[in-house]
Amino acid sequence: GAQKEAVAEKPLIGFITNGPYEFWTYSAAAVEILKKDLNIDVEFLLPPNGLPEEQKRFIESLVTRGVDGIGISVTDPDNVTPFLNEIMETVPMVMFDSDAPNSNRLAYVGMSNYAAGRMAGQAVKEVLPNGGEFMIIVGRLDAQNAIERRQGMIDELNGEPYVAQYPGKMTPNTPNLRLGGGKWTLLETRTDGGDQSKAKSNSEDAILKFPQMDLMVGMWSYSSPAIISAVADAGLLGKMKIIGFDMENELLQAVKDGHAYAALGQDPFTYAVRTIEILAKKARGEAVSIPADKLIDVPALKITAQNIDEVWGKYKAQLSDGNKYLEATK
Amino acid sequence: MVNELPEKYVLQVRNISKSFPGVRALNDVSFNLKVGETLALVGENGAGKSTMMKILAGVYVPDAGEIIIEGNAVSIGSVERATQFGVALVHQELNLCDNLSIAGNVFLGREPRRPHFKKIIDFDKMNKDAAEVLKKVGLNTNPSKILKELPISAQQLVEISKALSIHAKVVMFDEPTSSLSEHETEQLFNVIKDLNSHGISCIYISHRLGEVKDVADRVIVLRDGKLSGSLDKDEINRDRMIRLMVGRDIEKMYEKRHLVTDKVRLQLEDLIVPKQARFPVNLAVKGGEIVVLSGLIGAGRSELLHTIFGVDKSWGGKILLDGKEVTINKPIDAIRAGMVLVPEDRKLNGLVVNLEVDNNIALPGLCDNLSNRGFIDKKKVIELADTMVKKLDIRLFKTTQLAESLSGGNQQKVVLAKWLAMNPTLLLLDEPTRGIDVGAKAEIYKLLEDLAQLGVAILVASSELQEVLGIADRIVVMCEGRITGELDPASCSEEDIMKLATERLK
Amino acid sequence: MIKSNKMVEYVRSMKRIGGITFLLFLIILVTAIINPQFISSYNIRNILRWTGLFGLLSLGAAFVVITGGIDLSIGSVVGLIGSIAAYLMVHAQWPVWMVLIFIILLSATIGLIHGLLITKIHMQAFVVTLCGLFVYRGLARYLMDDRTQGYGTGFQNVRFLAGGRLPSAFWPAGQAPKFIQNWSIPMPFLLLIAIAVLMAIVLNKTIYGQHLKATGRNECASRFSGIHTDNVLIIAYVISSTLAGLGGLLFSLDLNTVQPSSMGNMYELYAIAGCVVGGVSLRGGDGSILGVILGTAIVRVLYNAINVAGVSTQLEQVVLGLVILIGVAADEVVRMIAAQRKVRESMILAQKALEKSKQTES
Amino acid sequence: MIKSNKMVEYVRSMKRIGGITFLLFLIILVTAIINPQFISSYNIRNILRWTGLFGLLSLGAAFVVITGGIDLSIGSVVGLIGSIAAYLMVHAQWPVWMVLIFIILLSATIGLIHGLLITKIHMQAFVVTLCGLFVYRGLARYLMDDRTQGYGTGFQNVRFLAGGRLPSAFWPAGQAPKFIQNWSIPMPFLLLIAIAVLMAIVLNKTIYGQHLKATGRNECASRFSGIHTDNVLIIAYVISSTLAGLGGLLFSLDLNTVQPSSMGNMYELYAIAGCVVGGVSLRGGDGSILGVILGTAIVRVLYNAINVAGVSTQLEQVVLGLVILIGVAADEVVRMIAAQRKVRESMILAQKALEKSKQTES
Ligand SMILES: Nc1ncnc2c1ncn2[C@@H]1O[C@H](COP(=O)(O)OP(=O)(O)OP(=O)(O)O)[C@@H](O)[C@H]1O
Ligand SMILES: Nc1ncnc2c1ncn2[C@@H]1O[C@H](COP(=O)(O)OP(=O)(O)OP(=O)(O)O)[C@@H](O)[C@H]1O
Ligand SMILES: [Mg+2]
Ligand SMILES: [Mg+2]
Repeated sequence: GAQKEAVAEKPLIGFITNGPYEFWTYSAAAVEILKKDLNIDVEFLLPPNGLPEEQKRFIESLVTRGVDGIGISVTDPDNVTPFLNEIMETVPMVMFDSDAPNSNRLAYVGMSNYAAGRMAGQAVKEVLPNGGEFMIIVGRLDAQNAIERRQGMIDELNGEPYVAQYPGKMTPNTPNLRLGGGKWTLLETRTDGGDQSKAKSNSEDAILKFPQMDLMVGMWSYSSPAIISAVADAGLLGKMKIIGFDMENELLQAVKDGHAYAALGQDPFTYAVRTIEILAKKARGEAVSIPADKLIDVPALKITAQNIDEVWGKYKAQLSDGNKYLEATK
Repeated sequence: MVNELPEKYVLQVRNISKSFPGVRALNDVSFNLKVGETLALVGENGAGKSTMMKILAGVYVPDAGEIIIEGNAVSIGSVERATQFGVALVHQELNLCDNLSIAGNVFLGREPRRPHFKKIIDFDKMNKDAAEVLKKVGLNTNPSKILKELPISAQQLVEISKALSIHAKVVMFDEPTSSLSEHETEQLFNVIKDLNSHGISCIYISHRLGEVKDVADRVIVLRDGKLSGSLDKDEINRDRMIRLMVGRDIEKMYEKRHLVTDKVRLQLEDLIVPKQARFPVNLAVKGGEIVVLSGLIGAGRSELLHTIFGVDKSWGGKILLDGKEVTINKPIDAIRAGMVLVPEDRKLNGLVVNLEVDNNIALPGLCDNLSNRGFIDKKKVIELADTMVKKLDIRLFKTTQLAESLSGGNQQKVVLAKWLAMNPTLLLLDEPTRGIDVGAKAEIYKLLEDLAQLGVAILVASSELQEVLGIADRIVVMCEGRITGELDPASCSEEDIMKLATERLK
Repeated sequence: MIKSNKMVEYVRSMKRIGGITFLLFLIILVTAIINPQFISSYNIRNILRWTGLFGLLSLGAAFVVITGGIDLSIGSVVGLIGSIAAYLMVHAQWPVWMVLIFIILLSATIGLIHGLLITKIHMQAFVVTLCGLFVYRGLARYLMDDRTQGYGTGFQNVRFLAGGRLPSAFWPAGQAPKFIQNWSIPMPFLLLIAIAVLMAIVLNKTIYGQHLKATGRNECASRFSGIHTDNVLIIAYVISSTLAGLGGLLFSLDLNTVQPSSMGNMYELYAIAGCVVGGVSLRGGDGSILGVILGTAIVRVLYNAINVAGVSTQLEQVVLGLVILIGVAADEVVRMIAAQRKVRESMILAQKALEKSKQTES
Repeated sequence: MIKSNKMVEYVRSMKRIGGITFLLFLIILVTAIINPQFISSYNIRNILRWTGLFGLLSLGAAFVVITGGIDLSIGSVVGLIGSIAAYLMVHAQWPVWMVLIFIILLSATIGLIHGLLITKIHMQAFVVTLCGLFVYRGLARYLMDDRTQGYGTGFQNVRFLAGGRLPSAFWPAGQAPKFIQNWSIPMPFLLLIAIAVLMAIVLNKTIYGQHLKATGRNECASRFSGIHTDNVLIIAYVISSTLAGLGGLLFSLDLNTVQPSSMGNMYELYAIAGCVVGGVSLRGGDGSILGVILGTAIVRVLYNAINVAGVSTQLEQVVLGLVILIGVAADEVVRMIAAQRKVRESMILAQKALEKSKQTES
């Protein structure tokens, strides 16, 4: 009884993220614009604890409501695929941010976290051209985006040939991983379970334990602000190199001030625009143009001191004045 | 009544009624209390005595009626206001905080304050004042000692000190002596007389009718929530009180019919009681014999019984039943061996107060004859409960009532019922008539008689000397965890018992 | 007399359950009006499945709560056992029956350890199971090396336990009549019902159940009554952990993905919330199995209703918290009012009796 | 006489604290041997700061635990107040003092609501604060629209509360003598000490403290003694929530960024763990402020030690759980053994006395 018979006047699209992170406020901004522009309803769902269980619950209630299409950032593609395929028998889906490549999805929008990780790896090469020691601070290591980002960095530093998609392996979290033939050392990957203050104390302890360390990498959005805070307390701002993921204000400010080397920014605003456009057209039975490989690339950005002003301005515009921004990019 | 001036009354109670869900606890009760007198309040279990006291102390609000203190109609309503009006109550059940010091308990809610910082407690003054009150009731311990370390009887003295320290105009005692022995009781009577001589009035509730005559100037009797009579000093006598309480005479409290067999049922050989009892105990109880353990507060009787019953594991020595050694690690072992214990503290150990009466009675026997392959036989449980309720004349509304809604004495009967239902061959009782009215007492003594006649061995710890002398075949006196002597009730006096009970080691 | 009494008691306990049932139907009604799809077979199926999964945890928690204790380790046990089960089947390739036996034994052992620490070393349940919460979570992460576990597309047989439905499963795939296909009951709910019936019998009809309730109300008196209170408590903790372990298995089979570091996080709170809403008193001694299931159902229905009614996910927790609060508070208030009314009635009776006796006197 | 007894009591309470202090120094010693950097001024500073921040939460929790209650909402209050504080200062641009007053009032109101529900509607603390845990978290997310809040580079004055140190702050930046710069004490720890002293006085010297302990142990007896137990309980919950709110402010100032959805998650468990390790009994009525601070310090030092000693990040929680467990269990076991030894000694003494008296008799 969950199927919709006729094409709806005002289609309902579900947009499910991988957690309640600020990152997704850019998508939320896009969603607000698209609702008006495309005359659709969008249910914007943020799993409170970022758990697969919550995503499953959301999908089920969307299906109950007769949803016309779902966009989702998949938390564990390998194992969730069968369930998603089942849903896709009646409801079309587009993956964004995190893909489920073996599912029957319409398309994948975004740049994989793996690719972003490879970009971060490049940044490490740039900031430590003669090699050095670094460590990673992250919330949970069994979260898909953490796995992919970390693996991307490792593979890049090891000089593996480039692939855009996560190849599905994971280097175990052992201390003192020698990368690039021993040029770089990943001292440790330390987790905090999503607790910001734990992230900060982990950073402090790392600074204490590894006085020779050159670089710290923050892998979740709150990780880099925690690192910056710890580095500032230790009086090492500008000395300790920092690379972070996502576009937290603290991190962007640090890049601007020269305290952090780079931020890897994805483009959640565009993720939402592309994902919802496809789903809305599909729901209205209109033609959609999707590349043969079903991959729609939305590149990530390496934000450094060179481009920070321009990029930050863009981000601010997305949030505050998204409409204009959208028109400008069209 | 008419020609007495109202000013002579410190307290007048007019037409008080009070109901609880399903019960009419008090029904139109009126009485007066003169300045400087001690009024005894007696009545059967559940007659409404405690309820009356709690109303005067501001714990309950009456449904109807009037309370007049020193000529002014007042509405009490809260404990604080009762204290302001000069009314203090020694509760029937202990109401103390065992994590505070003795002094802290005595002055709880009325702590002396520092002269300049009104929120700060003046501990020195509190300890000093407490020490004074404690001396009055004969508790010579350091008032800064934590209450937890005192035995229940000493805690009762603290509860009394608490009421005395209020410097009230009316001090009410709700069965203050139920866990006290003769020595402390006498001390308490001196305190009461001292209060009276200072113009302070007392209300005194007790089921030990013998005491009432010693302490009271006047007696009023409650029956089923109504006033059934009042006796002046010269009219006070046991039989009259009993008649007003129960509406009939009780012929004989004690009647020895049983014969002591020569089969030794329980034998303790060098039993070492853990915790404070410090000496190996040797004791034998024969079938059909009633042995009474006597002694002062904290003599270690309760602990001895607990050790025999396996509540505390003994640290050495042997327990022999019918000549065979038994190992008792847990109460269940004792129960299996045919032994039961009626504990002293019924609220804590005797009853699951918020469980129904029938389930309480059935609790120890569930594993044996009230179940079938692990499943409870509800019919048998109900039958058993009905039988026992009838047998012990437990006054209740229905057997599926929660035990806590019974009056103290009836709760005690439920404890007895639960254990007698086990048909024990050895019965251990710790203050079995604590808080029980005369009628019930007589019934319980009769029950013990019947059991003894059947050859059951009975070991009782009791602090009421009359009871000790009345029911015992043999009296064993303890002091500081040590048996100091044995006496024959036929040929000994109360003084003999007291002498052995105070034979302290230097 | 006995019969009528039984009736009265029955009605009284029903009244208590009645409140929750009313709340449940109120939520269902309101949501169904907002969105009729809420009572579609598809959605009801989902609700039943979730109720089944979380209900198992609540049932276990209920036994512990009835003893007056608490089990904060449930969520971590779910995570630990869930990941171990997947690991053993998929990576270690143990036969399914061996895995089942192993995880049951393992989770029972966890409960046994809790019970022993609580009874023999006299530690508080809160402390012991709080430590368990940390330890098992860490252990799950360590043993799995922080890797997500799952069954992929295999293990359809055992996954039937979580994803299957009856009676539609008796037909070859997809060939059951439409009606039966729509209204077949999910396995987790059937399992819940089976276990609940078993536990209701244990709680209400057996010696163990009576001992459990007595111990929960007054441990000391129970010990004096010859009850092995230690054993009673230990068994309760074993039951709780075992059901949590079973729940962990079912969750992992259902979700098909287990993140050792987060799966089951906070589930102990949901389990306890289910008990509390269902009328199990945290003071110990009181509780009914039916109540626990209804309580769990309320929490699950509420989650579903919030989503289906289109409330923002951010407000989800606010609504959940408020409904639990109001539900429990209403129960309390109703009971207070009822007690007051009863007192008033007996007061009136007493006054009447008084007047009567006065009349006869005069 | 009275004096010597005071001594005895003092020594006894010291013995209890002694156990934790010993545990604390053991952890410090072992870790310092593994990595001498552990006792560097930098690390000790960090430990003190964290102890200060978490200690505030534990102190508040302790008051509630002493009443025999529990406050599960602490973490959510930290998240709510932390994000509101940042939002008001940065986005709404309220003056700092107004924000301070507002958040203190807001968090006190939260505690007041808890207290009223618990005392007037007779709800259980566990239920009320569990609902609070859900509601405030959801509210924080809703009000902030899931956006991270932070102070950027501004607000150095108020951020001094969390990040400043004394006495080095009396010198112009960086000009304090090296020694003073190294060993200055972080503000959160100083705040903790100040509040702890205040609370120790309240608990041990004032009427309120006495009534708190009495109510925690035996509420009924306290009410019979004329104590307004309701007020006592309400104040305890107000204190707990207010300190949680203050903690939320300091955490947000220290981290400089607040994720409404996650900040403070599980902090209630850390707060209660700190109490429990510090010897506050969950049964109510017992507890010392010094113990709570030591207990919190143990948890923080342990976390730090695990990192510094190079234990794998996955085993962190295992170690934490086991140390808390062993710490509390050891305390229990030591007390059991001590009690037995004391009795044995008195047994021997008494037997000697008996023999003596027998000799004198004969
Ligand atoms: N809180 C209560 N709730 C319900 N019923 C009560 C309550 N307190 C007392 N009762 C009932 O009121 C009646 C009077 O009880 P009360 O305790 O005053 O008797 P009592 O005279 O003190 O008896 P005892 O000598 O056994 O202590 C009893 O029937 C008792 O069951
Ligand atoms: N005067 C006293 N003040 C405080 N404690 C005492 C006193 N005398 C003895 N004790 C303690 O009392 C304990 C024995 O209590 P127990 O309950 O076994 O005695 P009892 O003979 O049953 O007395 P009762 O039951 O009347 O209190 C011992 O621990 C002993 O140290
Ligand atoms: Mg009474
Ligand atoms: Mg005794």
